[in-house]
Amino acid sequence: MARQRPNRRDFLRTAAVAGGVSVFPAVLRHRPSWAAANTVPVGSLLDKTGGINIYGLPAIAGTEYAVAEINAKGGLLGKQLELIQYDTQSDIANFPKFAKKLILEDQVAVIHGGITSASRESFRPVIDEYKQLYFYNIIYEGGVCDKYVFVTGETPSQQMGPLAKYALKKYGTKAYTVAADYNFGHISWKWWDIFWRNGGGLEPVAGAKRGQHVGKVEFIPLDVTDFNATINRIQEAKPDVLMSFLVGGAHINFYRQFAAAGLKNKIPIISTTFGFGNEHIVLDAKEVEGLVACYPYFDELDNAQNRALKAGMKKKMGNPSYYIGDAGAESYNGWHFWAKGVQKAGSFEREPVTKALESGIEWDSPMGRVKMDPASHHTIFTMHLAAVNSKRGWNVLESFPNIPPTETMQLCDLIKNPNQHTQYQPK
Amino acid sequence: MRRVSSAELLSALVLLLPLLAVPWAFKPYTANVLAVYMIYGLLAMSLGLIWGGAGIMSFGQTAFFGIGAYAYGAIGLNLINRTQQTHTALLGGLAAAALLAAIVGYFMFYGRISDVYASIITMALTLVLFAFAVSTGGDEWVIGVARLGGFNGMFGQGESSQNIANFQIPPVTLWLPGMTEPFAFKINRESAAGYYLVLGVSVAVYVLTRALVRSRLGRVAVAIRENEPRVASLGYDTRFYKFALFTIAGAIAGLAGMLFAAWGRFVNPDRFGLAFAASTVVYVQLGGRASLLGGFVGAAIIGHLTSYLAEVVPFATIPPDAGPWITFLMEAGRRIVREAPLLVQGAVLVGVVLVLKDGVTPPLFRVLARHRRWGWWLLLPAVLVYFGHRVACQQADLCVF
Amino acid sequence: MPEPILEVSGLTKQFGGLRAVHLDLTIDAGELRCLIGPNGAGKSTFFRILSGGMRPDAGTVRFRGRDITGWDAFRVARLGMSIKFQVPSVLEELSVFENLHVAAEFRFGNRGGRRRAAEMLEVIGLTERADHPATWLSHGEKQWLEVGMASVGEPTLVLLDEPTAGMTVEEVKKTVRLLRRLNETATVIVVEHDMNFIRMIARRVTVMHQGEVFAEGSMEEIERNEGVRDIYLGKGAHYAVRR
Amino acid sequence: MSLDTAVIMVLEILNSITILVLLALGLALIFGMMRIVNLAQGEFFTVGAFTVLASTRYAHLPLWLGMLLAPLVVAGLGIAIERAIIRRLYGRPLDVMLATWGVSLLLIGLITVTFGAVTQGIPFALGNFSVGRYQYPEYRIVMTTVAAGLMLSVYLLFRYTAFGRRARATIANPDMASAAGINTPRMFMLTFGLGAGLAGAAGAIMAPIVGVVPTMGVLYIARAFITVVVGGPIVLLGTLSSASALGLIEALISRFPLFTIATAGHCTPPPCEISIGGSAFFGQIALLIFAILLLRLLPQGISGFWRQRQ
Repeated sequence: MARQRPNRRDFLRTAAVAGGVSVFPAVLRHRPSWAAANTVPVGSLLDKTGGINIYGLPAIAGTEYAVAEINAKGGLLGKQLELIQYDTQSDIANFPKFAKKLILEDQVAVIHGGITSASRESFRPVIDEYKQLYFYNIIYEGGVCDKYVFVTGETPSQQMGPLAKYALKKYGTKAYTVAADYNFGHISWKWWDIFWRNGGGLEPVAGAKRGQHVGKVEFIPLDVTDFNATINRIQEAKPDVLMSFLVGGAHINFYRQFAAAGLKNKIPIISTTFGFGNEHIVLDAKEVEGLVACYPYFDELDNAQNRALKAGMKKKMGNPSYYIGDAGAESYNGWHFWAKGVQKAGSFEREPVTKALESGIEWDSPMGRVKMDPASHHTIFTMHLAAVNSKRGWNVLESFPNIPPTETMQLCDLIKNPNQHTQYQPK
Repeated sequence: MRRVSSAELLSALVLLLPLLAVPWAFKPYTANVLAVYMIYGLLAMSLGLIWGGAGIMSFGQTAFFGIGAYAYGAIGLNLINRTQQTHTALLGGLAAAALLAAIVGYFMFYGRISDVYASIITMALTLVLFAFAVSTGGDEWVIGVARLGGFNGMFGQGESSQNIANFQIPPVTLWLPGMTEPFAFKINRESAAGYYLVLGVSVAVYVLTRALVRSRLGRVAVAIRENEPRVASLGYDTRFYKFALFTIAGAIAGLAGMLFAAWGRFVNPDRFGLAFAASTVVYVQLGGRASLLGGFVGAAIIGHLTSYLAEVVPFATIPPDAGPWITFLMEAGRRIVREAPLLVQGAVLVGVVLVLKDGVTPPLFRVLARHRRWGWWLLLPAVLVYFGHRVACQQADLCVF
Repeated sequence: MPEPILEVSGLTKQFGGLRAVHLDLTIDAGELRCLIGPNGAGKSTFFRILSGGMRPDAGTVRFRGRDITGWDAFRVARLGMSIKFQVPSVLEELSVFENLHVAAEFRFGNRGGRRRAAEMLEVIGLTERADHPATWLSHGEKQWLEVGMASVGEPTLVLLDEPTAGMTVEEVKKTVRLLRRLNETATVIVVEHDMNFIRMIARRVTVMHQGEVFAEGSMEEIERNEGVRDIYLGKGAHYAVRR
Repeated sequence: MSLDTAVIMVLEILNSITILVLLALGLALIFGMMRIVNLAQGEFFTVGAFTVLASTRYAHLPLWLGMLLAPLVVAGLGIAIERAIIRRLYGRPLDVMLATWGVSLLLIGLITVTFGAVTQGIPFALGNFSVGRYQYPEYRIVMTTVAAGLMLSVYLLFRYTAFGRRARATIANPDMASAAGINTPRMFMLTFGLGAGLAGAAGAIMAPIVGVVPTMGVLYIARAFITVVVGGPIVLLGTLSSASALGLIEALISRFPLFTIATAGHCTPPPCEISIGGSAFFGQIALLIFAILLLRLLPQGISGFWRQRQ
């Protein structure tokens, strides 16, 4: 900011004290390079390498497929998309760095990406500082309420409502919870506490049984691999059902060790995270068969859009048994949501696109009908409850159309109060 | 007192002039990245100081870096809204890092733990801190309004604001008497103040450390590296010298950590992790531990290389009609490039130990010193012309090429 | 009547079942004492205990009237005792001048240390090699540098472990001159095998055998002593002959 | 505490000790005999696990055969690395440390290139048994047995074979040993191979209960080192005693909360307090802190302390 300098002496003192030049002329031009060109740069930040790439690789596949599909159909507003991807290498420090690069150097029209909540929160300030349109396309703990951010992943209430109702009906009222020890696990636990004790809703559900907790919730660091003591504590507590918010490669061992202790048929498991990192493919069917999860997308879903997506992805990956997964499908959906916003707005600029998306865009995706909620910038899904089958896949048990991200919607209204850049947590 | 030689003046000019011009010559991203390289360079220099200086190989220099960053963050978050400055946080971060280094140093050197044992203890230290920091995700881990935040890193809690920026670690904010507005750490389109702060601190710390190495403390430290019993028999309490140098190095690492926290406005447990510890050692090893500049050179080379690899990772897909051998080779090549940062670091560690014991900086400097006439007449003008043109092109659209 | 500067009583060090050192010894201020004895007699172990590099199992060492048993090396050095190790242990990567500077700086500070170091360079005759790394020096030159380092801090007692090992006759003569000069200001204890050298410098000789004081006296007395000849000179005669 | 809880407690402690012994044995051998710190040991462990994975999943060999194969493969790898790199660096302990660290990073990278970064599993068949209210997997008992068996074999190898005698002579005094006609470089090479093989065996045995992933060695390497350093110079005795002490501390602190500290956060459900002890995290922290304190008191490690006392 080239402010008026009070006087020369003052300036010199400031400069001397600050150890350098503290004011810098705003000579650098800021002009989107896509104003005139035939292509539009768009950015994606996903972990192609490192520990998080079990989620990153499917998301990258979904991203590349969606952008190629849009370009094949003639691009957007007559321009081809130029996809710029940086590998964030599962290192959180890379997110703000590459976000700045995408914004300042590449001047992209939109950024998609971020996987862990930690990575998202690390560069959301950059997004806000530069008022950059950003899509977060993955399951998370809910509550992000930010004018510049759109979320196409599911949130706790979308998963936990159906799961809680199912578990209360089928298994019983006593639950034990294990969760990954970072903000996803902690915030998920807070929502789960509310949903479980209310019988499957944010407010007490009329006529439903009320859940209760046995034992103390256990937060497990992401690098723990030996769950012996945890499994013994679960046995001590004797729950009717076990809720798992475990995340990542190391935590996969939990399910195996749980089965090895002979508990698989004694204590059923429900989870909002299982399967998301392809756990059901890594593990043996007999170790986790019957585990119940709830997602908006399973490869097993049968509809025209999904059949087309599956065929196309298998061809692209050169693997006839390629598994798209929730992460892949949500990235795919995220790009299409953005494309629909751009088409409706007739512009790549942030404000018109935001307005268009806030008009309530709705379409038939491979997941089924999805709709962008204008006030919260979150997605309303058809949710599917499914159990792991004996062939390393899922059997869809039940579908629930039009499930809103209630916990975020009740707190966040970006139409009424647009100057919000925060993340709400349960009280 | 030694006079500054012509070769030293030349290298200072060749290094400093471009660095000073960077915010004017490139888009702000370049200044952002260079600032991180300099911050990592400071950290690496602190390792070089005790490793090259006194022969103490500290795997856990990152512990002091992280502690500095966390302490700065915790104090800054608590005080910024009350006092509008971060002076206390800066002092607190420096004190925390120095104190931790002093405790560990006292424990090791007065306990006569040295050589590989010292390396393993410092490694254990940084891993303890990593395990600790990762496990503080719960709501109960809070210092005033600063949540430690576990795996996510530190953030503030409070009801007062709707803006995430107010929950973040504050940038370095200095408000000294006589200033009409505070100095704020920023590197963006409007201001490069943060960049110049990092550059200024790096140069200042480098100069001070260089003086330190040439002082009695530095001379005795080198003597200890060569032959500790001999130095003790000359009447020096070698434990104290190692302790003092270790503490100073810890404080420098803490300073780098604070700058890092202010740069990214966040700090997370990865700063204590083994991978970061490894890269710090790689920086020093590659740059050369005999030279204080080595850490900076190593950090810049590796930083640029990994960044480059992350950017050029071939995201291209293999054509479905390619033959099996082509597919195999392409897939193999793609996977190797994908893992390249790790492979490069590993190769540097093995290669430098086996082949290039002094790292790259001393040979580079020797070449420059030997051919300093060419340097004065060719290198310096070339640098001036290139950066002059960049500045003219960026600032006034006077691009010739 | 000269004061005793070093009093050693009942000093014992065991390695496993082997008793390496077990002795009583008194050195007067201003002496130049030679310590001889066959290999394994415990001379080097004795030096290491004196200079604080090793803790004795029993017994006391009094130096300048203070009990220094079990002190750390640097404290012993500060009280005025310095040592030249058996294996040359100069600071290899440092220059010759820096070696002396580090040794002198402790007593005389930076400036004073520089002056003393320069003077010492003259004394040991290495002025022309001042800027060379110590590792470039010849074996004899390293020995002189070490003697220089041991004496530049103006100690009251200097321990020299085999200062002439590996030297030519000319070099030995120069070393003798060095020692004489050193002895003008400090008490000196020398461990040596070279009998010619000892004859040149010694006034009083102590013979050690199996960790104990076997005999003590002037060089003539020692050479006349039958027992000494049996344990040492007989066996060690080849040293004298070889040189 | 009821009887079944007490039995489970003992089994948990035994399990902690077993894992530490498995991790540390090979490392202790290399450190104890060659005085070098091998930072690639964690990746030897990883390669062992991947050998089992590759042989069962891709070559369709039975699990036990894969587990027998793993130590051999890793021993071969160890010998190759010793010949190519470490041999040139004897007498430079810090450089060995750095070079093996580089080898470690290279191995992680190469394994990832070959197998991908995805966690993979090796299913196994053994069942479990009941202890009162609890069920406990049999495989963990098998692991303890194998760990004991490995220690016993190493003991017998060093006590009663010609190789063992030469190896002990080489540890005691390498110069003397080579003067007596022992080929010391060859002894070092074989020792390194043996230490690597033991790590491979550990990786193979632990593969079924942990996820097999290229970075798995990193999770264990620090604990292995702490165990070795605390154990001190006598390989078997030191490893066993330090694994026992550290495993006991880790298992106990993991299980029992010690005390709580109240803080000012917003917790669900309240009150907001930090519970010290009673989780895996505090178990690991306690292990590390205990190890550091012990090293301050006994710089030579536990077995070094015993040796001095004698």
